[in-house]
Amino acid sequence: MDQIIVQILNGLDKGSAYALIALGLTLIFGTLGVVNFAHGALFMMGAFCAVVTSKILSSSHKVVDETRTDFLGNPLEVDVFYMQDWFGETAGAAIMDWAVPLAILVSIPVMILIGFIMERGLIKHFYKRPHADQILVTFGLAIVMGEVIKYYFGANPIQTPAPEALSGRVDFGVWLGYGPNAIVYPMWRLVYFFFSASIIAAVFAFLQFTTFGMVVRAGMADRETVGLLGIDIDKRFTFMFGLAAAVAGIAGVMYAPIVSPAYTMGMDWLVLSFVVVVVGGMGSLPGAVLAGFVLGIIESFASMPGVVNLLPGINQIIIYVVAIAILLIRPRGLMGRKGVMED
Amino acid sequence: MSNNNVTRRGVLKSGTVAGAGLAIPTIFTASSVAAYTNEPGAGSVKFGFNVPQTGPYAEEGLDELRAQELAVEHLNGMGDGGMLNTFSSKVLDGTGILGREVKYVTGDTQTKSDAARASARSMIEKDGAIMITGGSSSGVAVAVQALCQEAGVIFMAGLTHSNDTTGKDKKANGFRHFFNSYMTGAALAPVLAAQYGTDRKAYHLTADYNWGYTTEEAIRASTEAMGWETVNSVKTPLTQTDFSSYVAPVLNSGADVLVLNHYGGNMINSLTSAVQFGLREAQANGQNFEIVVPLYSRLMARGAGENVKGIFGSTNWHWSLQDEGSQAFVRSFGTKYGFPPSQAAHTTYVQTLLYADAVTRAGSFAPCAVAEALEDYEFDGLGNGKTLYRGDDHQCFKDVLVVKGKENPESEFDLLEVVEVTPVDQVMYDPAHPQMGGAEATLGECNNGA
Amino acid sequence: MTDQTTQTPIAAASASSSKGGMFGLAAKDTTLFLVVIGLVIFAPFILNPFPEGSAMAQFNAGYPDLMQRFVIFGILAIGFNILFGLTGYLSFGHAAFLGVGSYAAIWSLKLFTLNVIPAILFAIVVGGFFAWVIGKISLKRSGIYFSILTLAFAQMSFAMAYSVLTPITGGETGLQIKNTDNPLIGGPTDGSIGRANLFGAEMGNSFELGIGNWVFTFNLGYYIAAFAMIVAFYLSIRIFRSPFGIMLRAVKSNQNRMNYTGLTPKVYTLYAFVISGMYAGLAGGLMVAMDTQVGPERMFWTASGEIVIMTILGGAGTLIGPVLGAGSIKYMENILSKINKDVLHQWFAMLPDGLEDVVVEFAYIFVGKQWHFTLGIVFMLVVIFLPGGLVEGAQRVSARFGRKKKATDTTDNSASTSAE
Amino acid sequence: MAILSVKGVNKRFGGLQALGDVNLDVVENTCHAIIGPNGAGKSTLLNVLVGKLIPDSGSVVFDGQSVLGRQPHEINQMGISRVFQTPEIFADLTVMENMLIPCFAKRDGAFRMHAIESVRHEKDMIEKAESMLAEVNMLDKREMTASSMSRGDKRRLEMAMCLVQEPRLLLLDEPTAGMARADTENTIELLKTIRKERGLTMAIIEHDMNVVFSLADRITVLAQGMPLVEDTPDNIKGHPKVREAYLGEAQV
Repeated sequence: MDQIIVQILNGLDKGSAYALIALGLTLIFGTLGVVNFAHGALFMMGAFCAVVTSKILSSSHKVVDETRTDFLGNPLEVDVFYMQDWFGETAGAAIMDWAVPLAILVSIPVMILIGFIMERGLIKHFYKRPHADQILVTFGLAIVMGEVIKYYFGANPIQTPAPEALSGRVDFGVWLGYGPNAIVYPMWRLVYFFFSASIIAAVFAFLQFTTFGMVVRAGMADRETVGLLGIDIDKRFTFMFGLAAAVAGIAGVMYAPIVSPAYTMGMDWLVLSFVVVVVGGMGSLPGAVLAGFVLGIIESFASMPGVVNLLPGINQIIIYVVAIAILLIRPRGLMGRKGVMED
Repeated sequence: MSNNNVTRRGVLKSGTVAGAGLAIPTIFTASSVAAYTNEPGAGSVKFGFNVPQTGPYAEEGLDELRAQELAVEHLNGMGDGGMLNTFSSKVLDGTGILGREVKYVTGDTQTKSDAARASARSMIEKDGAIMITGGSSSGVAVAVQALCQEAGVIFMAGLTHSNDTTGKDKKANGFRHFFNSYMTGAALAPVLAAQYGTDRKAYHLTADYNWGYTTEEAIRASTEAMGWETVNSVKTPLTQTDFSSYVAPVLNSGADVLVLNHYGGNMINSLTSAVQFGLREAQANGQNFEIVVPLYSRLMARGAGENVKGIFGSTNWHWSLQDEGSQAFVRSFGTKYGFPPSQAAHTTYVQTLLYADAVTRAGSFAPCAVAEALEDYEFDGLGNGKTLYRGDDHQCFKDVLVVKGKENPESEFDLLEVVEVTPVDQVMYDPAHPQMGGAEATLGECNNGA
Repeated sequence: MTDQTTQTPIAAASASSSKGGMFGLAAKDTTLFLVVIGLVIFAPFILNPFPEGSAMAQFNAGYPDLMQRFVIFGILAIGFNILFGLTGYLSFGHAAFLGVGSYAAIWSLKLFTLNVIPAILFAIVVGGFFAWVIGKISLKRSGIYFSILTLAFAQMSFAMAYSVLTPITGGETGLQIKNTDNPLIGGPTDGSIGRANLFGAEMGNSFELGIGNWVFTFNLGYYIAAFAMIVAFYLSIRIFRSPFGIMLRAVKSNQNRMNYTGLTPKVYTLYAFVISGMYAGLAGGLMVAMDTQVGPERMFWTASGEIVIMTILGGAGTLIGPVLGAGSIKYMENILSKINKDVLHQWFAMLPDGLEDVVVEFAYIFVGKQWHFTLGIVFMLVVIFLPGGLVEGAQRVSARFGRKKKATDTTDNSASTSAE
Repeated sequence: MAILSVKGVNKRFGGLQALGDVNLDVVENTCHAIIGPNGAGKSTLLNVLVGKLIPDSGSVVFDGQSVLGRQPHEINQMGISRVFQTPEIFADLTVMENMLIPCFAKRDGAFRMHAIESVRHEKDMIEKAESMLAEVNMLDKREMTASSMSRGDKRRLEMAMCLVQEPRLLLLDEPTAGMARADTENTIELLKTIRKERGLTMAIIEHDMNVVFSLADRITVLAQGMPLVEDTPDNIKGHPKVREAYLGEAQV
């Protein structure tokens, strides 16, 4: 039982990553009618916001230490961090330690800006084009984004740790009446889950309770009608693209300590996020979130040693098996609307 | 196979045909000029450097490429000569190979066997490469090795650690300097037993593909021989990035050691997950919980940062080695590029020199002559101490380094410290060892091609 | 090659039998077909325009491996286009059929005979059967739901082949012919490694023609693959122009009307799916025949995506577009990735030193290890500026240069609408 | 003799009784109109006839065979063609191709693997399509892409596509909806001519009473899913119940 609780936690954790990306994809698809293959790349850009922030915060200058030598036998140049120069040893170290949470503040404007540029510069010309063209152009963009990151940061994953204070573990079992150490869970993963859950809630609240959100929802239901009302829906849609990019970006920042960012991340997430969106049902925001959590939890269960040893390879294919089963039972995924991308 | 892969580019480029006049078509027939595939002309000889330049192993590939370019420089007498000065064989003198200038072409394997073979074929068919070297995964190594066997060129494997490369998939035209899973197991197990005791229960997480299988098999066999017990083993998909659901059950499984048979990105992410779940500080069965990473890559370990501290593993070579050869290599590589070379760089550099040396000793570029010169060849001064290129399976036998993540690194390159140099006798095995495909696996006949 | 249109005018019943056509094709299709045959036969010349040893020789593509890849991926894209271009059903798992075809072919070579003909036939059958099974299930849904179903099946095939099916597929290291293989008919007896052949003639057999500084390679394997592609292309023209082809376009246009016209769109689509699966199987079989090895990454989703992109890049729904798309992607992959700094320095050696370095650094952003970058940019540029793919580009060019000729030609055919 | 006979058909959608005990006989070589206010169940009835909906109870017999449980394409192959309220044509195809598809469907059945034969060699089919096009005055548009035509032309094309199949029963769902006056007149004329020449059986749903009274031989009035009356046009014109139903609608 304790193992099942742990796997549910893992599932919620994975699920919240799936859900956040799927949510952004659905926002873009639902409002703009654009299939965005570059969404995984936006997630990656977010993760690299964390990397960049951490690099900037730990920028340093060299001081030669005559007592030690480097690998070629020359005097060793030791890095001295500006943060520690300016704010003192402890405070400077603390600032560098909190790079990832600070990166959220950086990522929001950066990602919104990237979103705006993408939408105004590229995507808006593709509203009326076939989905296949949208796929090709955004796929090309995803490759370009990945290569730019590779050019500057290399191909290897870059470790971006969570702050010391949040990288401990919580002994969950004690709260639930198990003995100590029965269910130990990393704190950052809990932070990640609650953070994602609040972002999802915030997006829903925003769409539900603001006038802006209402117009956007109306636009998702029927774009032309809203256009006829004389509302400048395009401007709102541009903003929606920025919002979706920001959601993907924040998700990426928070995910960086869990899986070290690498330039291949965008492509790694691309297929999975589309499976989640489609299983949820095209154009349905609650569907995307639900599918994210369902697939996350099922995947976690399928990865349990007992299950894997019983059915070898099940962990490799479980996502696809579930996706196929759901699509065959429910023609439009969990909560899809009729007629959306069915032809 | 009379007229297979007839390619005469080398001849042409050296100018012998160029003067034949524009109007007269020349038709080459099978046995007219060359005795073997891509026989070089008098002026130069071309190597094919086939490494991953895109995809997850791109950094290792690019580091291999740097080392290969360095090797070419040294062979052609530029730079400081690097390991040529420390190599036990002294036939290479910096004037190219057999009086020919060394040139090279590069290609991208993308860490996919199809792309790697396409790239290698283009080097052989279009550029007239006489030898192919490089690569950073066993799947690619096995695929390209088979191609080179077929085409009649020599393949000097790059970073490939699976037993299969010189085990069940060995080929007469293929040679591996890098060590393998079996050697890792044989070298690592005694150190682990000494450090952690013989009463240990291991839990394996294994990447679900050939390299993972052979590594798990080797580690299990060696550790179980030391008295360890294997409580469980779970296969993880190659494409996995978040290992939480694999790592979470480990602590309550009764195990007290976690073995991560993962490489590259898999290793970084599974290790990160394991550390996040507190395995490094945990207690189990009254002992400290331990994590083992059989195959370390320093380049990749950087991505795991602090998490590697104190964790044992093995590596083919490390820049901090103090022998003359290693020092010479680190010096010339570091001077040229500004950072120390990786084990991938080292192995391809050495392979390139070994090939050049074998050609010189054989006095011919013919693959079979080169292969004969390499077989059962003993050498020293290339960074791993006394080394034997065994003729039975074309595998190098040399000391194996057992390393540990350094507790107090002095620089971003200073991540591993060498704990023990396992002597070569301890990692020796019979060519027909069951882990190597048994008696059934043979090298076959060497192929000169055309 | 400007008449790449799916809608050819259908001659009036009273008109005399089609003029000037051969092979049962209309005149325009015959021209196109002959042009393609010519290009394919003379590819060793056309693709090797630069003399050996010259700086530009880097751009030569006339060596066996790449020529084989051109035609094999051409076949794959032609087959995919029959499904996607005509019915509009976007399969995102087509690489699976390529993969199973390849596995089928290599097992035929390993166990049955080293002759490539049975291997290729076996690959077609297995590819088609696999397509039938997956199509039967996936076609229960349409649109993106169909795409995701095919993607899911292909990814499952990849994952299984890579791991649990290792005994059958060789796993990560794939399958090659070994000296221990002992095919039923005619394997080598001397313990050497068997080679794929056509009644004894090996695929690697080539002869080279040197004219001045040029070398042209004529490779048996290439011509076998080229023959297969010509047949495949011919069949695709016939399918495009057949009642069946019209039905497939009707599927794309209006399934509801089809139903109420007494037709079964799903059955037509399934047949198109199986046909394109057989094309993929053929491509897979040929790949193995030319280069006797299979790896599971041939079935990874990126490989499926590549097929989609080839087709769209060239021009979906046009006859020749997919072949052009396949050729350009394979060209970039194999040529651009091999240009390294050393090569760039050779090219720009005539520039003054400082400038040379700057130019080389800049050029290096687009080639070598960065070739993906160029690929991404090309995708974007093509789709932004040439919505109809490369075929539309060709049409625009020929429209600009060939206007005069067109003017005299209009009486012949005013209805040659642009390709879609 | 009734070629189509609907008996006691019921259909509920949740709490809504869409069709309640509908009986209807369409006699061969007549035009039977079904009229009624919005929501009367006309479209539901049509969907039952073509196999898109399956009724909860009752029977629909066409030419001695039950159509219930058959797929739309099977019902079409039995001889029922349908013209839609908004023209359903193959918009991306040329007019000629649009015409050939029903010709092939008629000749080859629901599926035939005729992938190698060239369309150009199907002289019989082309001839048939051409003569039908000539009948609807569209021969000059044979190479036009269907989507580029006017709505009236699309409607005529759809009708031609149905007629070329020589259906034994033609179902028309508001064939003149949204048409200009002149187009409506043309359509009525076209239908009349075809009836005269081919002896076609038709069932028509229509709002435009002008159309109904100029074509129909018998009229069934539906209201709230129930058949109100069935009679000849002359008798329907002054029927109080019909007035009530329509006036009721007008007041809403």
